[in-house]
Amino acid sequence: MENFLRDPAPEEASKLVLSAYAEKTLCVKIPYDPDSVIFSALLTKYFNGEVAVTFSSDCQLTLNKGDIGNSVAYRGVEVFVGSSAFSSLLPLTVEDLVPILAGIFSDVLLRRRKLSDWEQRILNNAENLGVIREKGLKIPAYREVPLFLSLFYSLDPFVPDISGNPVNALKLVKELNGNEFTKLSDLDESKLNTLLFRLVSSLVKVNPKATREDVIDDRYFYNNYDSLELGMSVLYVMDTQGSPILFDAVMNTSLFWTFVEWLRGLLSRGFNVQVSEEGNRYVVDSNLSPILAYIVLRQAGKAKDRRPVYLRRGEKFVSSRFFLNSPEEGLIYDDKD
Amino acid sequence: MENFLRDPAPEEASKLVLSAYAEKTLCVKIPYDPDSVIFSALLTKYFNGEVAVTFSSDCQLTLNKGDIGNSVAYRGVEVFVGSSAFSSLLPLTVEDLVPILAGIFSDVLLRRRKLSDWEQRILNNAENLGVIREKGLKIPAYREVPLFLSLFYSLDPFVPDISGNPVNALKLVKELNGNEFTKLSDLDESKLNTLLFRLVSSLVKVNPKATREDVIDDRYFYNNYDSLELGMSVLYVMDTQGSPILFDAVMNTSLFWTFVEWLRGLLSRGFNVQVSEEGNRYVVDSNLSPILAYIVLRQAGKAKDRRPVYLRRGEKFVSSRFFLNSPEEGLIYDDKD
Amino acid sequence: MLSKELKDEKPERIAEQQVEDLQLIFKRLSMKYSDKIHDEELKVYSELADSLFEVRLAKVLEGHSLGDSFDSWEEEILSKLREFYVSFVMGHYPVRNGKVLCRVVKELYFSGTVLKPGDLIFMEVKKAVGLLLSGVVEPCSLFKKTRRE
Amino acid sequence: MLSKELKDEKPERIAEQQVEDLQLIFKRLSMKYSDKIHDEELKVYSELADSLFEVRLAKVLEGHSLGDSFDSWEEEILSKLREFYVSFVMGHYPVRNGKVLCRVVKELYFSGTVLKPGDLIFMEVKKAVGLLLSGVVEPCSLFKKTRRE
Amino acid sequence: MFSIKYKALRRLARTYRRKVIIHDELRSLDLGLEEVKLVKGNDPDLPSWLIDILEPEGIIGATPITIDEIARYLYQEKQNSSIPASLVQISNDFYFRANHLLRELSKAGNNITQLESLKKASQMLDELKRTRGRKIVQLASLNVSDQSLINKMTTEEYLVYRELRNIINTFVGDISGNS
Amino acid sequence: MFSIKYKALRRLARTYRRKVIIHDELRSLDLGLEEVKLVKGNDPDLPSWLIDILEPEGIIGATPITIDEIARYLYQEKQNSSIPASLVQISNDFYFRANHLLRELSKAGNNITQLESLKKASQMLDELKRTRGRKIVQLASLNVSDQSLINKMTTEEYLVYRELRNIINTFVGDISGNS
Repeated sequence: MENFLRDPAPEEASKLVLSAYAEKTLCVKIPYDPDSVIFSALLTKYFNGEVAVTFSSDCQLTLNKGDIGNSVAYRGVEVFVGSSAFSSLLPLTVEDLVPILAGIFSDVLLRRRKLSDWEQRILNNAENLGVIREKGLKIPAYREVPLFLSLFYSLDPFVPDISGNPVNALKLVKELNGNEFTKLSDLDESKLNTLLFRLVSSLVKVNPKATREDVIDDRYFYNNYDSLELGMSVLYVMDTQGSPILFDAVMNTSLFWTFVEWLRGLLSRGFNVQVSEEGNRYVVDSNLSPILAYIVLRQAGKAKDRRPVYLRRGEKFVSSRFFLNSPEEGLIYDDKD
Repeated sequence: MENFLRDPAPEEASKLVLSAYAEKTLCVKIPYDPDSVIFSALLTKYFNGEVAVTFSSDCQLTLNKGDIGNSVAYRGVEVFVGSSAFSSLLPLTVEDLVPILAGIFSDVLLRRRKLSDWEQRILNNAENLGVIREKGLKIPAYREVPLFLSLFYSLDPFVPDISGNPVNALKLVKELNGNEFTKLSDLDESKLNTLLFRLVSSLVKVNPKATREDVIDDRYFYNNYDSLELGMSVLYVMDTQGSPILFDAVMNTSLFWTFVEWLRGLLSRGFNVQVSEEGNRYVVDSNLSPILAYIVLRQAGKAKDRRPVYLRRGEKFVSSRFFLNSPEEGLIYDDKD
Repeated sequence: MLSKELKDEKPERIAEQQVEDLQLIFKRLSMKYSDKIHDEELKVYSELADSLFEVRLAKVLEGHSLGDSFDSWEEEILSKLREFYVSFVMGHYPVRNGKVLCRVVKELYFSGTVLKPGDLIFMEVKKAVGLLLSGVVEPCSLFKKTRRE
Repeated sequence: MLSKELKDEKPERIAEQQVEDLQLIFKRLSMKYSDKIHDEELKVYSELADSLFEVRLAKVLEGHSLGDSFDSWEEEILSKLREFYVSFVMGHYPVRNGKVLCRVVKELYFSGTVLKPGDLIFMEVKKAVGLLLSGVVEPCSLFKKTRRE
Repeated sequence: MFSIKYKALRRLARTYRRKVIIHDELRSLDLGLEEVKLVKGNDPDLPSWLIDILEPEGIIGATPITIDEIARYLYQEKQNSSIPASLVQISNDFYFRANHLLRELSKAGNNITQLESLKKASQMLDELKRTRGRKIVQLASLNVSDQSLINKMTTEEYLVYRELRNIINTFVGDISGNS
Repeated sequence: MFSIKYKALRRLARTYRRKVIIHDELRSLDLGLEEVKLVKGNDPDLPSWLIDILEPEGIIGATPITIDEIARYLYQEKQNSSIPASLVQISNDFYFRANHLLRELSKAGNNITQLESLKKASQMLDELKRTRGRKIVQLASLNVSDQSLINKMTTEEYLVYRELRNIINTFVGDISGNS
């Protein structure tokens, strides 16, 4: 199978994937990330026979994620899909909308990328199913929770002194004449501009190139879900609990809401992220999970290589399968320490 | 692994095999014949862990039987053993004497060969364990059963008109002034010579080169067992019942006597062997088993290639795993007919 | 569910959907709460599930059928176990020291190799039973075919 | 043997050797004879073996131990079945339509590939139970670790 | 099989519902299978296991059985102790609640009066069970299957009755079976 | 559990041994577990299943139970039908042999006399079982464990007795158990 640079053909890839339904049993080789797990769980959900998901062995159906983009290979035919998440290749239905959003947006966050043209198209279709799109602030769940909580919960962008710090977040809202209950939609044009200015000036401290573009984007909502928060929550859950629970959520989609609640539960206790040491790994002082810490590091231009991210837990160090080649899932303690 | 023509080194092979006992689990690849099955069952009998016996997949320990001789390969080291049966490579004890004799003599019969030097040495040692050697007629169990039955039961040499025909066999004994109860040992020198002459003249009908050498040989006995009859019986049993029962007999050696009884049960009903047709297979009209028919064919210089031997059973044709590459064991009916 | 189960000598039919609904309820509780009351609730229902297992398995052992209930696989497992046990005691299998000779029925990974149908494997009874139940091997029966030609 | 088994509420200890001796006797009879009397004898003892299975399994189900008897593997099988059943009903596993998600524990051949530990496989409950009993896979438990950091 | 069923029944008893009085105004509880609202004045049926948690915390008050109640039933039952059909109707969770009473009394520690009460209650309960047990054995042995009598049994007693009948009928009915 | 054990017991009964008379001089039989020599005059104990095969062929003669024997036991048992301790000793394979008699009688076809006998024997056996059954229920319910009484029971009856006691004791003894 060659792997030349060429035009992405997600539509063709989508058809290729669907042709795998003709198999009696199916084996899928995937990289270890939420998008790929959600893809294979969706495939499994509607497949009659047994399905194996492997992270190492060669298989009939193979998903690749590489530096030049992603590809799908099935029985000798390989199709390049560009940067599009694998979850976006599967049929969009009301039943599977939440998992597909979770797959796409977790990948967007994890790879620090824009939506691909194909994904834009899929999301346009999703609007017919009830998805709401609006230009908005890149802070989580602002339609649902008070502004100070959205700011407090924000990991991407990670706003120094405000993310993870409820006191400072509330202070900022009060400076805009708001209070604990003020929602983003309560701000008028000028206050919104002030807020934007404050956020960008904070971001510049860690990333000198930060602009308004880093805090404003097309934002997608569906029922209670904010796609940004949804993507973040599946990154967190897979990082700490492993892939089976994500697999199960695809089967019973109401579980995704639990994931969002878990993430809020974690974030609401406040958090910090400090890189304290580097070597053959990144060691971070943080009460987040390894992937969430990684996402914050990446914003500061760090952790661009594939050195594993470890969190310091008292005397010990902990990472997860995304960074390590291990059959274990969830948080993995480094026994060597 | 090279496979040059070289001197057999059975002693070295024996050591190589014993070194496999250090493994935690063992996989042995063998050809499908009684000697190899007995070898692997003996290995299993004293091995602590699990043992797999495969007829097709590559393994730690591999037994090869080829035109130039046999070899044993273990973890990249291959040792040539010449024509010696694999069973002769394992430690000789009273407990395992019968299976080892069965392994050696079934192979001698199946390959139509002489005992190798190594096997001769093993059998010399066996005399210390109670094995009796004597120059004698190559007819089965003559120390135990009346002469006419031995003649009647004889498959190698297959004596036309006498093998399988109790009336003619008894007639021959009566010509020597014997009766139903006369044993070979009751014959005096001159009668023995007459008998030899009669047998050789019969043999010449199918094999013009037949001599006294074809009816006289070193003969080995142990308790009730005649090694010739023992070898024939395991060929018959594996041919019709498959390898597991042979495997079990190695674990509980008293079962070998049952095999001898089964063979006698078969032969005592009289038998015939007539090649009626050839093509991409040998078709034989016989009430024996495919391997027993094959042994008779080989004496007439037929079936030298590896075309399968089929027996005609009414409208159908039956062969066995020795001739066919099939996962089934025991008699295998040809479905195409 | 268990209450109905106790009233009758025969097992009730419990549909798959019924159990999947319950599973989802318990799953949600386990994920959402972690307090004294919910821990106790889950313990009470775990014990009921345990008794449901005992009562229904006992009924199967007594010869009743579970029909098309969610746990009907127990019936097949039990009947395979029974057949194995009887054949084992009656000497139908090649055995020695707690190990039994099995024939490979479906490809099986073993010690670096993939064994093929028709290959043999000599292993612990316990493991053999597991692979027998999953349809990967079957014990070699000595008396399947007519014994003598 | 069965007669002793019936006299006591607890299972008797039946040594491996005792059973291997019996196996050899029955094996010899089965191979040697094929007549009305021996067929009947083997049938009578097969039925006794069947009852031995039932009585002992029922005792295990009631919580008794088989100690180091030849069939002590039944105990482990039953306790694994029980654990699976309870966890299954309580929603601890990812399930759908009678299939359950399992984690590969030992290399497993699947559809042309050898799966490695840590891989996942979604399969029929019945087959999963067999592979679970043989130690090749285990169902993915959703609640093994502390639920929240 | 009996021991398995009996254990199951005892476990099942923890889900039996009883009326309680709400002392403390509390929240509503999401039990998954149902939503329980604990509001003063609105005295709900709660499952026993929940009562066992909430009662010691003073949140609710259960209505336990009293020693007098046991004494009354024992007296009624004893009046015709040799007539099986005289079985007195008792509530289905009677034994469960009686055991609860015994547990409460046994928590008293060294309080002499309470220890006396415990001893007395325990003896009466034991005798009540034996008396009813004998009647049930008689009913089973005479193969009586009068529905009105069966309705007077608790679930535990009905299980005992059914198992006994089962055994006796298997034994006697064997006559026509194939040996 | 009872039904499983009872089935086991009935199967086990086929290995019970009885004395027989050899009619026909025969060979010796290799049964694996033993070697049986069938020689005239030497009347051996044989397992029941073997008797069932050899008897119809006229090779041996078994000593079946007679109707009179059943009648005698029934009479003895009835004399004190309401006193549990009056249980009469019967041989361990009594029911097994009695069933054998019934089977023999039922083979008779349309012979009126034999049909009469069958009916009579069947009724008597039924009543004997019921009478003994009632006594055994009483013994179990009174928790009697007198060894001399137990010795008077057949294996089947002892199993019934043990299971009944078990159930009753589980029910009554529950008083001290945890709910």
